[in-house]
Amino acid sequence: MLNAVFSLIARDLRLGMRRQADIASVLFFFIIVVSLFPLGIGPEPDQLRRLAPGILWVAALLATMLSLPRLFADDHRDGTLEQLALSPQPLGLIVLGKVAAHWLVSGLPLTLLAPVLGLQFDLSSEALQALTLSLLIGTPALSGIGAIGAALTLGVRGGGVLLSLLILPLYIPVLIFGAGAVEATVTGVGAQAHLSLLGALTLAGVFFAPWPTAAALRIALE
Amino acid sequence: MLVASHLECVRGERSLFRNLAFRLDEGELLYLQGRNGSGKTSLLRMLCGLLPPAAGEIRWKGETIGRLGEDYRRELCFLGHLNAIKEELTPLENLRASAKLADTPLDEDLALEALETLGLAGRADLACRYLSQGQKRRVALARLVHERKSLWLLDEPFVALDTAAVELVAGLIGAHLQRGGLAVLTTHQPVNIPAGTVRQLVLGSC
Amino acid sequence: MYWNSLSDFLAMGTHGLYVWGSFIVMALVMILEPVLLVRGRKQLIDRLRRQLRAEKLDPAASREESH
Amino acid sequence: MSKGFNWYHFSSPQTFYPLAGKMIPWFWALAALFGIAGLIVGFLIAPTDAQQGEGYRIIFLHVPASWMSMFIYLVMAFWAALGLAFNFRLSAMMAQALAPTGALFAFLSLWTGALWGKPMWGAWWVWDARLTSELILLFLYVGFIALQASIDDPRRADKAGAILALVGVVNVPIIYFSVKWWNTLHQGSTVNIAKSSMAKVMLVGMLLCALACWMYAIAVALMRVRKIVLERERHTEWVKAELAQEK
Repeated sequence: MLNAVFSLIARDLRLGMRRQADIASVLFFFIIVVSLFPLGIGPEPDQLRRLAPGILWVAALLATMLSLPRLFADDHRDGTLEQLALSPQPLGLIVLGKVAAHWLVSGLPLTLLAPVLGLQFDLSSEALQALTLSLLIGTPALSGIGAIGAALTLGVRGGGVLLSLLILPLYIPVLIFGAGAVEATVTGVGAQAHLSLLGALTLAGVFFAPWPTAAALRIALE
Repeated sequence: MLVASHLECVRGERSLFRNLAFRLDEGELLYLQGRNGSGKTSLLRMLCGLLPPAAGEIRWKGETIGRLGEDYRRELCFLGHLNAIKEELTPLENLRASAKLADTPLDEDLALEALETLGLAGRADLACRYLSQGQKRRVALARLVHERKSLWLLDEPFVALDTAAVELVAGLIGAHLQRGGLAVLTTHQPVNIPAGTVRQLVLGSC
Repeated sequence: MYWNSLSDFLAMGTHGLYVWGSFIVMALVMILEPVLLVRGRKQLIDRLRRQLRAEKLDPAASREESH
Repeated sequence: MSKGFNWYHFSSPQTFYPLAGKMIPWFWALAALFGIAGLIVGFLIAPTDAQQGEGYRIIFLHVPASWMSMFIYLVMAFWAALGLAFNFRLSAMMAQALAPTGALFAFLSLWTGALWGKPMWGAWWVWDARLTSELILLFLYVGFIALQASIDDPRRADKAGAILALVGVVNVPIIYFSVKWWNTLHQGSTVNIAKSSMAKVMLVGMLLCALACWMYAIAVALMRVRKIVLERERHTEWVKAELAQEK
């Protein structure tokens, strides 16, 4: 059962490697959005330092959402999604594999890139650590919850915009605890509470979200 | 043994067929005939559990396929209009990936052998994007060479194939039926399948 | 009766704008919604009737169109 | 089909349609009755509030609207779950009929909240936990309506909407908790203040207004669900008969 899911993740990663453009577009979107804010807000370091966690987290969230429609759309178009639904594995597990592959291709690169961009905002080293840790814990939840929206809007016209309309409200707790964790570290309050709640959200996003996603996929395949 | 009773399919507000029933035993082939839009594909999708019927039920070995769930899907091989292959992957990678997902053991040599029987020997390591429509269909059909699932649901398997390939696939289906497998087939070209009893089901009339 | 004159009532002790602002919008919404619904219902019935008539006159065409 | 227990007959659109038609006037009457009583108590009888002056009277509109926006979302999720579990088309239609009214109440709650916030806190919009959660609830409503509007096949729209409503209803407490955690300048929720500082008459006024909004919501939802039933069942004989003798 599990090696089938791992083979699915391997297949998706190989596909991801073959289509570099998809990964690159997510990363460049993240870089561009983050670099826009100083131009809008102004160059004063202390102001940027204060806004940095929120900006970086919102940009990461939007970048993840950018790559969500493709999560199931390609498989739906070429018929592999039908085969996935008809495989002997429970569909929820298959979705978990797709979500993991999506996180490896979008969430993880964003997390590794964030500290580099944090330097643009003159963040202290401990803030950068907190930022990376919170993104590492939080981005899987973004993929897991986002998969629900991707499945619901599969093959629906105006899917991309609709997806963000459905998913952004559900992303708010992750954003609050994620950005809050960085801010708590910077102000010395300590981010233990934020990170543990973020971890809880991620567990929910990764272990509970696949079941509504699977149900939505079954409906889309009808 | 596959039994369907009182099946009804509704598309939009129109019901394509109503009170459809049939019974299929080991080693038997069911031909689905009917003009376009008569619900052949919908019936196939119902049989594999993708499309829930508006009315009626489908039983596999006495149990409804809804309750069987994964156990039913373990014995099912479905081939739709779409080839279900990834354009960026090579035929070999496609074959092995779908085999792993379907829990059918398929190592490198068996996969290459399957591709060779389908006349794709030279193209095993070429991304499917560069293959012709007919060749892509063969990659999709290559699964059937080593497929040991007992129920085959094939939607227009012969489309975009030349006569040699059609005979080859017909042979594969015949072998499957000889092994006691069941098959439900929709096709427009008249093809003789070397198999035991062949049942006919014409849609669109009732 | 708490108020001793209409003008006091309308003034709402300097908060008149806010109280009546929220009251009017809420009243407006709770009147417009049903009114629009009734109008929508009439339009729907007319449309369905027209489709029905079209179906009687030319059954084949309308079946194709609604398919 | 299902085991045919008797209320399945009741929940078929054909029997429900005329029944709803008869009930609607009663709910309108109740809504008007409670509404007038509530407004009389709230605006005419209730004394002024020590700190907030006359502006506090907006809670007779704001709190019922907030309650209704939350309550309707729960009822919507309930009908959606029922529709998903038992495949009752009517309950899915009910969920679709409730969404716009719920969204309007969420908007009204925000509007009255802003107009109440200006004299009390000095700003049209305050990032108070309850107002922020109300804004997010409005987004959830708009998402539900947008999803159902963009899917053509009614059956898929129902099921997709049902899943979104259920996912949403699970997330509402999480969102509220996280917004409350995020917000430090939290002004205690008026209702529990109400029990301590609000005079009995104010509480009565608010409950009457809430009942009025509830009756109103039922009446409007029934009207809209009848419209949806007509639209969806247009090919059935009973709708054609209904259309023929409709005035």
